[in-house]
Amino acid sequence: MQRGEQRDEVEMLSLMLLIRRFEERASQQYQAQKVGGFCHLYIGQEAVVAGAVAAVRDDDYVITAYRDHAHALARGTSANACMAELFGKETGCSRGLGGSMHFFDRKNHMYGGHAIVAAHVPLAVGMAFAIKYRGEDRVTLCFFGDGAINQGAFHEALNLAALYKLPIIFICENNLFAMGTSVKRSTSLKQIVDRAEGYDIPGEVVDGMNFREVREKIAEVADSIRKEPHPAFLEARTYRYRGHSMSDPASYRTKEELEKYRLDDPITRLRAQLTREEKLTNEQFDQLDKQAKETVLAAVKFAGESPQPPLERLYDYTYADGAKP
Amino acid sequence: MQRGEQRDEVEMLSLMLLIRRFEERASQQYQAQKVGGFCHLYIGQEAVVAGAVAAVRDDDYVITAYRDHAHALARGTSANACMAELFGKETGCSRGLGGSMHFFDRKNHMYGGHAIVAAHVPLAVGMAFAIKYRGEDRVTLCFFGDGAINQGAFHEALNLAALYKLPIIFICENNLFAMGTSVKRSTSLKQIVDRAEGYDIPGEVVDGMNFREVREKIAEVADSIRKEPHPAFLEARTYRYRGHSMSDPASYRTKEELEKYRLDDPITRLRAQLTREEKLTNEQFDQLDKQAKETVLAAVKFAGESPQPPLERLYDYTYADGAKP
Amino acid sequence: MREITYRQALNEALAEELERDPNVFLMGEEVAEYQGAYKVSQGLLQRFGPRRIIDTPISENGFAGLGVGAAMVGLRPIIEFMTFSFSLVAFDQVVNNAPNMFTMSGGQFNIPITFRGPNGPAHQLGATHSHATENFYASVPGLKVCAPATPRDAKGLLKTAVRDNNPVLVLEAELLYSSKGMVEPPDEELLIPLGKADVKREGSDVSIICYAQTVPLALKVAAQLEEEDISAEIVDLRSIKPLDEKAIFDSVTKTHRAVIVEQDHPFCGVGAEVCYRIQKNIFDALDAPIMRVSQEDVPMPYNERLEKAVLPNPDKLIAAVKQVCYA
Amino acid sequence: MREITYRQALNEALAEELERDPNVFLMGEEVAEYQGAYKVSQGLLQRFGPRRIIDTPISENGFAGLGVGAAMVGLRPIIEFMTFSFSLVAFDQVVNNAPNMFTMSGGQFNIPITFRGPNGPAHQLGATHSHATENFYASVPGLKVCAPATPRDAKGLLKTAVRDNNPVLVLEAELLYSSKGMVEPPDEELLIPLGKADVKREGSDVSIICYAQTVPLALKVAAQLEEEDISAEIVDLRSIKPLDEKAIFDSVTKTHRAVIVEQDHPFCGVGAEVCYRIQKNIFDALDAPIMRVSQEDVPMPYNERLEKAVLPNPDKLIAAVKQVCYA
Ligand SMILES: Cc1ncc(C[n+]2csc(CCOP(=O)(O)OP(=O)(O)O)c2C)c(N)n1
Ligand SMILES: Cc1ncc(C[n+]2csc(CCOP(=O)(O)OP(=O)(O)O)c2C)c(N)n1
Ligand SMILES: [Mg+2]
Ligand SMILES: [Mg+2]
Repeated sequence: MQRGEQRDEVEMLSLMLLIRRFEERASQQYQAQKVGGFCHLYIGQEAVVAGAVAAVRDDDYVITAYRDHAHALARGTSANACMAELFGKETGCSRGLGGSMHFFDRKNHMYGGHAIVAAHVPLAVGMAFAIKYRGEDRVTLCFFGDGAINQGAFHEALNLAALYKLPIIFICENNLFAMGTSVKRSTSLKQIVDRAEGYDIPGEVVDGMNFREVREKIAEVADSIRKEPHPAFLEARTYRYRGHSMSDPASYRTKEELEKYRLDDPITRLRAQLTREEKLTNEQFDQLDKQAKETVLAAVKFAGESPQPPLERLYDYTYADGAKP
Repeated sequence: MQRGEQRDEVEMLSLMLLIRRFEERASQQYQAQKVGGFCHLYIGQEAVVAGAVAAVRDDDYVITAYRDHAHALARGTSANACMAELFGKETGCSRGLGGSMHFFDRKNHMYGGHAIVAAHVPLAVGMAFAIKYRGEDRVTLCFFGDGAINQGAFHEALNLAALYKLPIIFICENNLFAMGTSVKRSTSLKQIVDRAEGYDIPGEVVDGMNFREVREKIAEVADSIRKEPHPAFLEARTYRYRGHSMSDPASYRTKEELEKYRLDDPITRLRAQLTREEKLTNEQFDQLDKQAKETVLAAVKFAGESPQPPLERLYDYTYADGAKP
Repeated sequence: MREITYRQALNEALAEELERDPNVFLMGEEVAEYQGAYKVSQGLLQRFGPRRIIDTPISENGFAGLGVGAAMVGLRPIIEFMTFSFSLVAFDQVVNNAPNMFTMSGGQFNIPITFRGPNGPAHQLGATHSHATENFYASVPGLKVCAPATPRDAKGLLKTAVRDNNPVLVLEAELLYSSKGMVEPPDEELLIPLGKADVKREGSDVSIICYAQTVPLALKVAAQLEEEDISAEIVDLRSIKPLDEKAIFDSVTKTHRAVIVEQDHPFCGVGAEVCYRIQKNIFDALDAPIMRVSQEDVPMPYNERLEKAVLPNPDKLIAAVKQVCYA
Repeated sequence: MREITYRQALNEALAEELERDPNVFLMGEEVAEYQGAYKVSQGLLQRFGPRRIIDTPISENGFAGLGVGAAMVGLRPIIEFMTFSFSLVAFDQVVNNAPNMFTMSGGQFNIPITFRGPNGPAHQLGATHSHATENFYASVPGLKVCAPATPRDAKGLLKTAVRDNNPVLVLEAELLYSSKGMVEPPDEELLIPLGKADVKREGSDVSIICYAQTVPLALKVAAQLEEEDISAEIVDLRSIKPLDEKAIFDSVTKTHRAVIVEQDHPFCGVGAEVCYRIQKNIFDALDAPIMRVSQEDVPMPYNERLEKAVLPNPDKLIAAVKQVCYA
């Protein structure tokens, strides 16, 4: 993939399609009990991560919470490695040891996949610290949910980032719910972005259903950060179409609310923009979608056929030096 | 003591004198090794706690951090019980089991004395929760330092208080330093009170060297809270004349800075106000001071002569039901 | 007696204690409107209202501390951790404020709080979500810790915990929520004392000491061992702290052999403490070294086969039993 | 060799590792401008500058996590907890992120981080400030834990910890900061491997197993016992995890008797684990039950006399030794 803002929008549309189709298959494979543990789908939120990675360099740092399949795919982790991870296979992006909530891909600068709410936010600040320590011009993108902003770890991390002026963009994917808790019931703030004021961090709201808006905003902020390191906060307003995890029927919200957001679908929207601008025909779109579906189907096959991590290596991933406890 | 705003200012001046003289003696007794552990003096900050308790009822809840001698004295814990606690004696306000950092006095609604920075802030919110749960019109006063605002516990507690609309006043005693760390080096906020915005909690700054200003502001806020429960945040700007604890030479600040604040001394200031208004003569003041000194000297004697907590009771304070581990 | 699930038993315990004492309230993530992440609090919001069944933001340290503060002024909070893996972000409140307050205040403030929620590895949740926290918490002076294995024990211990005047942790067995067992009818008060183990099966050749998720495992193994003429006595600790030394010593004095099977990590695990106490107090009764079966000492892998290899299982337990029986 | 203090030894270790590797940095509360709350980092800010010696706000969970994140991208952080009592607010980062990352990422991200600071009861600091955290942390898979007792061990272990590619906790003995001991000259590289115990005194009648603050105590007691014709061997664990089983077994196989004296809480303490391993592996070598001397199982009182009663002391240790020696 190309770098920065030049990234081809059609390419990014296919990424969003890949994410969507991947998630649909993941859901199906979960139901078929090929996938274990918890599994959180990103469907509906694709424009956030696609817009963000489209705006930054491949060597910038990306880290997120447990709703992480999309972030790995967006960074370039193959659908094969992602699906194999869900299947717990040795060929998975975390060798089958991490599972859905713990996708890692060092090569592609994807730093996880973290399942304790907000516990990765300090890690992100540490990565940004390292950037500044080394005098690099990278940026750290730290994604988290609306539920994460009430954790102590979030707070301490934001204060540290502001104090040390670290190159990091905090991206709150506000999908209105933390499990069954509407954001209105988790904080009395009128908008999440206002919390950034309490740290003297500049904050903005973006429409998380709009790929272009996300990309432009992140590009602008990243640019400013590269010139002079500082933290920034973005509240991306978005929506998840599915339940919190596979076991959640999402009965805490109305069908109407869901339908309202579906009408604003990020894929449909980018597609319409590109079609309007004559950069994409219907046939081309169908072709992209077909490709995405095929890639994902192939991934399911790959995952199914891949070997399990060997039992003999059970003790090999506890200490980096192979020390035995 | 009387209630609320009617509290006699001369009486409050003697309280401030008592605190000052108590701390001076505590320091001396610490040097004489009658007092063990850590010992944090409040000298310079007297107007904050005096102003606060003068503005509220005796049955309101008070809780603070480890710099807590003054808060106990202000609530009505006797100098005897306070000094005996420092001496680790059975007659101490925590039976000699708590020490300087853990003064408790249930009868006088003093809920500690807590030594893990900010860990008492959630407790305070729980006390405020109980007030609302029972439909009472009490208020919780939660004191903490400028260093506490960067802890996760502080953050979670403030968000909960705002969300549940609890009757609590968060009083940040901003004495400019957390140990050797100037507040400028612990947060990039221009003023601490701005942090309250991130929770949608109304915040104000008061001159913590001015008894009357503190009292008026707290009275006003407490009044509003009693009518309709809600949290409020006050940043009281103050200064500690001594080092962080007995072992700190405080070489991180200049003599000039200290002298500047000494000129603004809260006791001198209230005395001057009262003298100007002809409510206090020099003789009366000297008499009050003499009384304070005598009270404290008597407390030293009392503490010295008091018995130690009995060895046989070592296991009696682990479980309330006397269960043995 | 009637058959109900472990989940239902906990639900009844909560409802009964909420009914009995207006100072009792339940607070935690998704306990109210969502009816509990694991549905343990199903129906309680409807019955007791939002004043007493309270949803929280994701702020474990904050609301654990809120509970301790509320307890200082006389309420009796029940704090649910969605799982005890998430209690680790609230560790300071649970280990510093709750159990130390009574001592530090010279006996003025006892903390009648119950912390509860699922504990121990469930199924393929990975390293951060599979914590068995019992040895952490049991190590802390001033806390009481129980870990029921059956619906009856779950109900009786939870009710006792709520009435206890100290901080008590009720570590529920996530994998047993849907398991069934016989429990007294709802109109019969069921209280099971803390600190009392329960011999779930009598035997004469070896004592298998277990709790929570390892109890069904031990019972299953005992049946298998029976076929090989090894008679295993199953001692369910139920309470980790206080520990029922007498029940343990009685059993081991009879069988002369002990295996501890536990769901936590091996290093400084509950079994280590049990072993220390046995050998210290009834050394001469032992005919063989005490063995433990616990987790392997590695972070929990997601892969199902590896996860199984990390956890205690029948084969490991049988091997340990045979080793102590020199069979 | 020259005589320096434990504090100075740690200071040298830090300076040498900062000098050696530009990826090493030191972060914590008051480590820079204040020169360390306990002066362990004295002079380092002046020598290495504010880029590498970094003061933090009071945000243990935040900066512990910052360290883990920095380690993910190749730095080698040394994180100072002002005391390990304050690490409890950072518990989640230390037990979930640092040790699980290597497993969860399928071996992609090891975390070369050192957490260090004073640990264990000091003097009259009360219940919240007197934590001995070694059993908590040693229980967690993926962490390494050491607890040096002498200046030489402190220097050598801390340097090794910084070079280790895993998260290592160096639990310093607060009460020993000013104690002195012989250490190699600064131009001689001193590395002491993790996982190796050290026999601090040879003996034949009983093995006293100890670490950190209990080592001087044990040595003192050994001298006293000598007068009563009991020859005690003093095994200083130095590392809690990995545990040097061989050194322990060798000693106990020789003496046939063991007492563990530890500074932590008794329930699931380090001594429980050591005891389990001994009786499991060399049961027949034991002529008496293993005894432990640890803290009493109560929150630490402030009062000096009561505090002394809670802590291990010579009388308790002598009594335990005599009991295992049937003397
Ligand atoms: C500390 C902690 N508490 C609770 C949980 C359980 N939990 C997992 S996800 C979640 C909701 C998070 O919501 P949000 O941050 O909005 O992210 P989203 O799921 O919407 O992407 C909760 C409560 C957890 N993983 N960690
Ligand atoms: C969690 C935690 N970290 C560190 C400490 C050590 N410590 C005690 S007081 C203090 C400074 C607190 O400063 P501030 O909040 O401004 O209160 P002040 O001492 O000025 O009254 C520190 C770092 C502690 N007690 N708890
Ligand atoms: Mg959300
Ligand atoms: Mg301060």
